[in-house]
Amino acid sequence: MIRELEERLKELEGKEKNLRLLRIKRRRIISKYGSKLIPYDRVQLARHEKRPKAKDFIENIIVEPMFFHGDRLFADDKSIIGGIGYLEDIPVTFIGTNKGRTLEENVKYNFGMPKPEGYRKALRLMKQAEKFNRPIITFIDTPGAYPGVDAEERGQGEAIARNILEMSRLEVPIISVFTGEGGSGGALALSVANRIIMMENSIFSILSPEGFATILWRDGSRYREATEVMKLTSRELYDYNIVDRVIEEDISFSLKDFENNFLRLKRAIVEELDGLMEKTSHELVLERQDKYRKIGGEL
Amino acid sequence: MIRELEERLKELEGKEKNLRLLRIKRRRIISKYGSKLIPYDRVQLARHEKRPKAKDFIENIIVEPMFFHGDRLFADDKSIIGGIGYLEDIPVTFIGTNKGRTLEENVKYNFGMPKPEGYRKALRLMKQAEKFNRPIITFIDTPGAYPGVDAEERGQGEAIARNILEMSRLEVPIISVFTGEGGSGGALALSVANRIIMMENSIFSILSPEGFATILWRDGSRYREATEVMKLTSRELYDYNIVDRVIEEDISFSLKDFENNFLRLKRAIVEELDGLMEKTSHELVLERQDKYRKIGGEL
Amino acid sequence: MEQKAKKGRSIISIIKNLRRFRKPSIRAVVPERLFEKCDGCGELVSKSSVEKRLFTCPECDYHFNISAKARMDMLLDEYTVINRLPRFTNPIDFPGYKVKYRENRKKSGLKEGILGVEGYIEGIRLVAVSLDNSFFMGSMGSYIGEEVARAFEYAGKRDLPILVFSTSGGARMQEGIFSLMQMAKTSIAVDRYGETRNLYISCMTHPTTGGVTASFASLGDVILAEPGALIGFAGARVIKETIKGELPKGFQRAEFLRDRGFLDDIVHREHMRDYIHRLLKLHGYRSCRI
Amino acid sequence: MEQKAKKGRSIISIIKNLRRFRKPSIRAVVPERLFEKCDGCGELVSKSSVEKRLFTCPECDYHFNISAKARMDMLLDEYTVINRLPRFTNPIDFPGYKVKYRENRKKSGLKEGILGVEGYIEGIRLVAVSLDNSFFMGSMGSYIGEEVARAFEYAGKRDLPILVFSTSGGARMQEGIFSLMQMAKTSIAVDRYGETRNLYISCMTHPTTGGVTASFASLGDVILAEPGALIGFAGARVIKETIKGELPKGFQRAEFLRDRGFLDDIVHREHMRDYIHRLLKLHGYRSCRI
Ligand SMILES: [Zn+2]
Ligand SMILES: [Zn+2]
Repeated sequence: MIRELEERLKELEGKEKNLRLLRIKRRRIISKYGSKLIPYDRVQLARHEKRPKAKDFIENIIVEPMFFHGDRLFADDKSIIGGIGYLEDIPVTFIGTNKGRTLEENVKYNFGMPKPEGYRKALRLMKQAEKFNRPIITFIDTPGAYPGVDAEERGQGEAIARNILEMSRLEVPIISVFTGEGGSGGALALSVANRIIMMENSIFSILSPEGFATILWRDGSRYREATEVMKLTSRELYDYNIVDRVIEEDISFSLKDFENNFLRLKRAIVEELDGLMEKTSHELVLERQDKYRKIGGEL
Repeated sequence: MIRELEERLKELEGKEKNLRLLRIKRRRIISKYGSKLIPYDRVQLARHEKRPKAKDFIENIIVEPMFFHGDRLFADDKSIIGGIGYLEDIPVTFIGTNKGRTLEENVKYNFGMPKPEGYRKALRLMKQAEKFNRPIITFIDTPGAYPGVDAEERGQGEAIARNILEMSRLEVPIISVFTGEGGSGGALALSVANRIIMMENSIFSILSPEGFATILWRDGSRYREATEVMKLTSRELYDYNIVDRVIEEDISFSLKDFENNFLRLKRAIVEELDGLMEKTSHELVLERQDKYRKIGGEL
Repeated sequence: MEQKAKKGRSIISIIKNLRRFRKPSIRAVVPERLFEKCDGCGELVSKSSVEKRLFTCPECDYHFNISAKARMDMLLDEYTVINRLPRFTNPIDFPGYKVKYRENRKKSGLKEGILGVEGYIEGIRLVAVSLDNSFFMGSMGSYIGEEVARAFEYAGKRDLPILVFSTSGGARMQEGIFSLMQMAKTSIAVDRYGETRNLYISCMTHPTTGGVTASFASLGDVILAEPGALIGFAGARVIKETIKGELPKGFQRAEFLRDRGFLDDIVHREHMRDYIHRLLKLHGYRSCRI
Repeated sequence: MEQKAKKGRSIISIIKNLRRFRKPSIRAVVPERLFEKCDGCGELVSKSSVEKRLFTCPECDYHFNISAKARMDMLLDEYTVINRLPRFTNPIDFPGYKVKYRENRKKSGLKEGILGVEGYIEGIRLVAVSLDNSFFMGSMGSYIGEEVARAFEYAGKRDLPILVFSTSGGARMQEGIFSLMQMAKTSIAVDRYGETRNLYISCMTHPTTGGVTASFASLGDVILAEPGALIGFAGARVIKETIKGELPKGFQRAEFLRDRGFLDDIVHREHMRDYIHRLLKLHGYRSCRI
């Protein structure tokens, strides 16, 4: 349906030259489609090549970002970007998974799939945030951790586990934003947070729908079916109390049209951060750990 | 002179079949040579292939050693061995640089030259010692850190610097024993300790005499001359207050003949440790850091 | 099934007489035959010799798959189950989960894929946990995550060391995001336990993959593995697809991981008890018996 | 020479008029000629254009070697020297050290290979230190180690950020073990400074090697480098001997180190002041001027 929507919008743009009318008609079409989106459509939106990537989110929300490199151990994993900048006037550490828009970019950024050095780079930046008492904002858009020989060799499992543990005990506020795809332990390793915010059309799941279908039904092509049962949309996860906040989205296929979405997200982050910054470091750790401690504990 | 001494001892062993007499004659020869040793001889003794290696020291001083592997990041560097065991009845963490006796062993252990993963392995074990409040004993016998492409790629400088800093702040007693060669930053990265003990015929220097001669005089063959001016023997370093204790050695060319040396060393470690274990963790860190803070500070 | 002896959900049943258990401890070795083909070397080996060597092959040291209960039986002097009874829950209302769950119970004779106990090794009191891959491949659903976390809390509260044997196919897909979150829950339990400065020994057994590798199993103070165990995060099939090529020899095996720095040691099953015992003593734990 | 203005060893001389200094700031660019051959690209470039670009090549961005004083002059609004006057010591009585030391003083016009100052960047107060490789190749003897440590203590005591530019051939051989121990001394100073939670920015410039790389220079909260700077622990010659082969392209260059995870960023000299300024602000340091 997403492709259909895109085509209808493109068609409209070709026909309607009156800008005001165009805007109105666009909105009408989008709202018609928007009310009918099924999880499969959301997955397509979350992964859409024209959807802003984590770097776009960072540049639209963080003022004067300075990007830092390296894990100080092995490499600078280009699938993880991070550094420091201002959220309004508060210095924060930001971390994002880096997806490209073109194939070339994606090869460079490894399709947003971090290797152990990526998680260790993120952890290094987070530890530094803690030293300087800076809140941490993570922007997540990743199919998951890279499933490759070298990643296994350098301890993908250890790196993810270490990040989860260390993130859980950081004495600064952590807010995680799911901007697109949030897949598997690779997403979790960057999102053990005090607040989890999902963009309406982002997803968060135990595995990619393709992987899920392959494992459960030994048939990756049934991934569309998987999206229906996985409960991977923001609304579903909000209802499960996994996610604290969902940011309503204007459906858009360009950075420009995403402006209102950025604005809403920024407002939400600031609001959440204001609340978190009133807490002591002890409270921040305790609440964060307790939250995860309780998930799925009812018997 | 060391080769001459060795030959005379071998000759004696061939001739003298009376064991008691042999022992007496041996001692006489050794003491004759021992009183005339120049630094160059000590370097030869420190590096002698028949001299017990760090592993021998560990196995003769630590009871029931359990050896652990890996830095949990990249590799298990075989030039570093470490684990836990008892010093008398005190559980301790031990760490040693691993030199081989044969060429084959030396290739396997990289001639006792650690790569970054070796220093990180040592640091991991030391951090764990701190968690469980175990004293740390390091046994050093290394030409230095490995000067290779891969070691540089993985941050030899960072790894050494990190170890120095982290060792300086560990809240448990640290005793370092120089058993053979102690070369350069590679030795320092394992010896930021509360007490430094040197075996009489071990050395500790800014660089190997060969490297020293090459850098200063652009002529590595002048290394014998270098040993005269470098002040690398245990006695000289003791006089400079760099080293806290020198363990008198019976000159020996076999593990068996080293027994008394091990015994003296063990007694010294136990004695030093007894004193250190009465200190608070704060005192341990403060004294350790202060000691290094003061070296070469007089103007 | 271990919970059969229990009177109620929160009552701990002290089991001193191990003969009470009726289920067979070992599944890999079919009990009817005298000889068994070894999966490691392909040789026919006598069942009794395998059993005597704690279910390892006398020819090639292959470590046969064993149940959580067999693990405890061979390792501990005596023990008490501390798990709560599992109750089926379907957190994301996954179609067919209940049926599958029932099938797994029937097939394995287990109520869930984990056994947590309090017990003794040479008189030293400890908490021991083992996953059991005959139930749902040892996949970590909410129950397993919860029981792992509770075991760490149980041990921490009592200042006991904890020993965890993992074997897992990863996350339990049918529990979706709730399964994923068990990685965080269990890792946090490890962190909090760590604050008590007690010893956590993790032992990875064949196979340990996915979310279990990427959480508590990789966070031990000491990390051990059984020889030849497959240990990794991503599955071999996925990796092959990604790199479009063959995997290196020995890839993701215990020996491979040790050389790459992720295991403290590889311990043969026959030496495990002694090894653990030495570790416990070195960490200051003493026998309660006089 | 910076210390000329001082009245006594422990008196800090406030230098507001930079013209007071008579020594030339830049050595790489011979002042007599109008054009200079660039070591980077080999082109003849005009001295004035190089100077305008803070001694970087307009053709290839090669960063010319500059003195510690030139570094401070281009970076800081104004500054005060905080070093003590060096006095020659020969801790291991090394033959010929005094003569060599005198030669180095004469050749470089410097008293030692380090300049430590307190100053301002856009009104933000900070401590800045730079090694100077025209004196004994910037090798770290006891004096340099001591002054580095004191600079960290000075900054820590006053809650000031610290910025250290390193360039060094490594240890000062003539001071033997005492030189080696400066690695520990300076690293410990970084650790103690870190306890005050102030910001340490390390910037590695061409070349930074040996004991300086393996101590304070690698321990910055933020680690920067100038483009093309050679940074490493072991010397290229030693490595070539060890591996008995050629070194990979770009080996031990700043860009190489960044890709391997050891640098936060590579910053062009022309952007350095702005970059540092932004870093300082982001770490909560404010201008003292209103
Ligand atoms: Zn077999
Ligand atoms: Zn040029």
